[in-house]
Amino acid sequence: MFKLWLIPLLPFLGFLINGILGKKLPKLAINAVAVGSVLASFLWVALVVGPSSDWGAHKLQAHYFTWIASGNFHVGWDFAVDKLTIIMLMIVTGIGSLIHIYATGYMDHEGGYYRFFAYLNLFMFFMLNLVLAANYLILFVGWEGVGLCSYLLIGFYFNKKSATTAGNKAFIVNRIGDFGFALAMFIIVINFGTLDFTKVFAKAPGAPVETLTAIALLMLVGAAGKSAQIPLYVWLPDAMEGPTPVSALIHAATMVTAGVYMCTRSAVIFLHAPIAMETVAIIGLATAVFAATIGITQYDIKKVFAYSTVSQLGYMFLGVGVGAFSAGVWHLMTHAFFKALLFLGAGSVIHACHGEQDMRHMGGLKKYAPWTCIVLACASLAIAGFPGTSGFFSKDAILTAAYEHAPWMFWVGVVTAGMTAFYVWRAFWMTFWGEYRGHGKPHESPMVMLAPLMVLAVLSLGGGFLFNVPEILKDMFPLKEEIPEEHMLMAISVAAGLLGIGISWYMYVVNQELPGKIANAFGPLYRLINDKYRVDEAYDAAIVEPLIEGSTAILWKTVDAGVIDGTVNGVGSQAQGIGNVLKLIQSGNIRSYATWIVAGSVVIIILMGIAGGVR
Amino acid sequence: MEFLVITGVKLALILFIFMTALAYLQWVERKVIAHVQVRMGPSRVGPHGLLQPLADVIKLITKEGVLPPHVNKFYYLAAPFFAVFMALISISIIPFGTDITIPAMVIAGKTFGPYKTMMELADINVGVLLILAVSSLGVYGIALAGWSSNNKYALLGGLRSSAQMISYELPMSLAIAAPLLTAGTLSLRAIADTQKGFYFGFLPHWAIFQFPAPQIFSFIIFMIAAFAETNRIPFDLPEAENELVAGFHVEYSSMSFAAFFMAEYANMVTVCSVATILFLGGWHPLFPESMGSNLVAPLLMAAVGSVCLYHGLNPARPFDRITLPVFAVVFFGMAGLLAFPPTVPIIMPIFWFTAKLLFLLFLFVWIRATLPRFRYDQLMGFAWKFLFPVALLNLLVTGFLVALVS
Amino acid sequence: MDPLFFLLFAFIAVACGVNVVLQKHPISSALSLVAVMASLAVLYLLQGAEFIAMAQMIVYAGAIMVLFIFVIMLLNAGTEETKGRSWMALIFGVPAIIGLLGSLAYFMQTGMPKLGEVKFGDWKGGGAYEVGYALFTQYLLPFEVTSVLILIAIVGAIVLARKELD
Amino acid sequence: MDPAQVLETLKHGAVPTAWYLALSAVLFVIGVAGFILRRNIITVFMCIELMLNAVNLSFIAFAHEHKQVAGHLFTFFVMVVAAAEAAVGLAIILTVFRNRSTLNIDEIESLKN
Repeated sequence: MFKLWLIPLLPFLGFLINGILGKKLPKLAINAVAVGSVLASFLWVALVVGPSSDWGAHKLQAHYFTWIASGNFHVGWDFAVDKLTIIMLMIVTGIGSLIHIYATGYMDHEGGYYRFFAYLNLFMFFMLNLVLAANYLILFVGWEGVGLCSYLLIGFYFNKKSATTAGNKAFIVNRIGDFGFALAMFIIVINFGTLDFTKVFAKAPGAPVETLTAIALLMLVGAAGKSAQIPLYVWLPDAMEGPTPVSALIHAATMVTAGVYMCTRSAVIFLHAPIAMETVAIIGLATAVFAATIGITQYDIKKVFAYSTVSQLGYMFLGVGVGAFSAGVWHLMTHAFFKALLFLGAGSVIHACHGEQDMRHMGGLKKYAPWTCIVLACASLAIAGFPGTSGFFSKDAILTAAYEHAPWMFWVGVVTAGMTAFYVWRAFWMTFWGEYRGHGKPHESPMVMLAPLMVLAVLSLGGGFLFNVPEILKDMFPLKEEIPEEHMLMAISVAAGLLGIGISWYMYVVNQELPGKIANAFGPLYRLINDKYRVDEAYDAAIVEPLIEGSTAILWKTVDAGVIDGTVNGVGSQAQGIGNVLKLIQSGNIRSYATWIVAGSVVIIILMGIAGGVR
Repeated sequence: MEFLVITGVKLALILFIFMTALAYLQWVERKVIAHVQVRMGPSRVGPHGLLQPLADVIKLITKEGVLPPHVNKFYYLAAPFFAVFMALISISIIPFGTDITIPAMVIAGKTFGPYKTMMELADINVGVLLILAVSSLGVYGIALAGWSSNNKYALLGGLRSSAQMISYELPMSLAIAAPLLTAGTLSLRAIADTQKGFYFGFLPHWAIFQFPAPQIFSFIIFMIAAFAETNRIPFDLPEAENELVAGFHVEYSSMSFAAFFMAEYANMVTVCSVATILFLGGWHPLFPESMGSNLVAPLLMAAVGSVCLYHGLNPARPFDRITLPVFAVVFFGMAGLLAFPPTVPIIMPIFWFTAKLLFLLFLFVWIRATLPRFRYDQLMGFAWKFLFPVALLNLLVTGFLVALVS
Repeated sequence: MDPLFFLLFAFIAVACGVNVVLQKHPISSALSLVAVMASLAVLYLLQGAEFIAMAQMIVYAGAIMVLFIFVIMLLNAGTEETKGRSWMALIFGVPAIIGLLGSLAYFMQTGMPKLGEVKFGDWKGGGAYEVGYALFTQYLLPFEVTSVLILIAIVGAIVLARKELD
Repeated sequence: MDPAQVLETLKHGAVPTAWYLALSAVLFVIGVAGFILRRNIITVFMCIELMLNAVNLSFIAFAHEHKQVAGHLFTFFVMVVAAAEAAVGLAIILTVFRNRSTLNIDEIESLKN
């Protein structure tokens, strides 16, 4: 056997050791435990599970114990591995290891060092659970677990009010999504009587379309919460309050892609619910455009990348929605490479600028941090879809599929691609070109941080050649036939990307007054976009405020104070009245109590005997 | 019917040998302690005081039994016999050797046998539990004796002993549980049989060496607890003569007094037998037959016989000229019996069992002659704060190792 | 032999049980109770419950009752005072006991379904292996809960019995 | 009845399970009687143990009747609970005796009304 339990257990042991003993351990030991456990589980996946299960030609199932047994309904602690899982495992453990290594350098001077790594390992445990799950409930355990870790890590700097608020926001918004997911599970249980993937997918094609649509839409709500899609995307930009490695690992590479993974995993259900598919595609596309426009106006380097993440996740959903599941997963993978690189590079930049995150106070860093500059250039090329880079392949696959589905989706996607290239390169130019505008003297990051960046840079550039995901997954999701316009479409999207790069170069390197003029020309629109379309404020006014008001007026003042307290007090006084009578029986003499008991049992025996209850 | 007769015969044999052995155990104890203290020990009655036990028994039987006026008569009289009863009961399930077959005999024209029987009264499959149960009942004898004597020293002795025996019962049970994990049975005979064989051809398969979990710590814990259970030095608080005069048996005299001593020695033999079976491989020899383990016994006897013969021929005292050659003849005879091929399979297991038993008994006596007594709070603290956790840990480690290997 | 053994030990059990109630001195009661428990252990053995029989001896006779005797000796409890204050228990209690015994006897006569017979050795499901197996698989949770219960009892007993520190 | 037949039954017969249950009932009632009639708190406590034992006997009898080991396990748990109960109960008795210097159950009745 492949001992699948080993994969999540190793990080969990790391969590236990660091979480319990971490305060007393030296930093070196914490590093060894945290990095070693994740690395070991990566090696186990890469060397043992991955190769020997033949990249999942057969599905490997393992049952560990029955968790819930209630009538006919059984949920086991089951793991399963197929090709999709192997890809996810490789991404999660591989990028996880790199980011852990990076974090040992990045978090070197921070307080709560052991706590950080304990949380990070716990996150790995839950994420691997999510990926390995063989039924929805285990997946849900991982799902909730990563949500918890995300909350803990966003609020890692708990002295900062904004960080704890952002943590709360992420947690609460995710609850809405989880509620949807839980409802989806309930419907599955009611209709199919089980939560096991294999059984559900075997029964799904025969189920009524309405049921499947309901399930798929509710799942989409869950996925939208976790993967930050409209309308539940609001938490992700705020989540950047967490340390940068967290942003890279959880809020770019792994956790936020869980929604995409879940939809891909449930492909059978989605394929039989066309309306839901259409909804997924439209939501994905809308999110992609929407977030890209916000990204253009932001000045905080991490916020730019955060909106970029939302936008790219929209792309993945677009892929899923138009039926190109494997393209979605491919983009998930390449996105994990280059977005992790972007975030880690941003971390390196922030590190270089002594904690400054505003791009207006950076600039000219290519002189001070050449390596960071080179790797970030690689990542920016990849996300812009420069031919030959990893992003080019996956984005192209999605766009081609979108064109087949509906040409207008392709055109919107191309525009978004152009915007993406523009704002990412805008960030690049603002950071590395021109003169240094910040304070202090910037410096290059240590080798322990740069080494993972270089690995990721190689993956970002060559990831498309190295891992051809649709080819790997062709057993699960058949390859699409080539269409005649393919080369033309490719050229168009590459042109859009190059155009975006070119415009940004013109605006932020050649003619630096231009951005300000444009902003002035489109004053109200610019301010609206810069304020992220004021969605947060709208949510506050529409949902949060009424909720607080209503709770105060109805639940607290009326229900709690009036009904519940009244009932409790009334019962109390009534009981006191009855007790005053009954206390006469309580003589304090144990033997008379015993007599009462015996007399009572005689009565019961006689009653049972007469009723024939002795049998 | 045959079963009853065979059991009766075995009962009589075991009782006779055991009672005699108990009497002589006291002689051995006095002699060993004397020699540790560079004294002679009993030497007047019989050669080397060998008839001393007999004289003691006669003295104790013929002495007047004093019945103090203030005692609770029924319990006062019942307690010593209860103690002896409980001490003797567990000897009935202790196997001394392997199965034996009594060849067919013709008596008065009828053919009897052949009979196959075991060298114990009963092989029950919860034998270890019975030993524990009986040893836990042993405390009643002492507690009742202490209480019914209506004497404050006796009462204190009884209280101390009940507390002590309850406390040491725990580490003892835990120490017994550990080898049971490797043996996988509760029958004493089966446990001894799991310890058959040798590692690398010479290291016996005994529980104290056994793979995967050598029970050496269990053995040590068991022996310490056994000292306390039998109220022996260094744990003889209940009868500490300089604190409590004589503890729970201060009011007793003559045969009822002797009964307590008998119970103490019978308990010693029982716990040593249990230790032999659980930890030291029962009747299985120390090294394989191929290396000549069967020759040890006859050679030993022959050597003892030779020494006797030598001293008989060169007597230090005139009486030795007669007695020592007689002993020499007896020993040579035993050597011959032990080397006689048909009897070897029957006698050799008994020899090895007895040898191990005697070694452990010697340990008891040796320690009595060497160590001082514990203070009472030290005694309880030792049981609860040291022995109990260590036994628990030992059990945990053993269980873990066994689970790991299986 | 089975009925013979049953009758013998049932007689001992009942006689000693009556003795528990009748004896004036607590120690006599306690020893009678030990005898009841020992004869019950024999009856358990007759029904093939060898492990429980031994556990009965070790736990009840060897531990619990020793504890009782220990406490009786410690408190030096003498014979009971016969004058009591609660006549209530006597007036209502005796009829209640008779009612209990009578109703039990009556309904066991009339309402009891036909039950089987017990012959020594006809069922061997009560050995240490079977009990242990069931204990550590199906009944693991209750077992663990009782271990916690015992821990609580130990702590409680120590706290209660400790002499006041102030 | 024929004496020979009685002897034969005694030697080779089997015991009806109902006899065990009857014995259990008798012992239980004896325990109840002791509980109600005795005044010494320790004796009362011992009568509780007697009742527990009576119940255990019927557990064992039913285990044999149904050929299931579950009854043995219930007995086992009853023993464990009895051990815990004895430890705490006797500790309570010790405390009561220390404070009130009496073991008479009728004098310990302040917990009333």
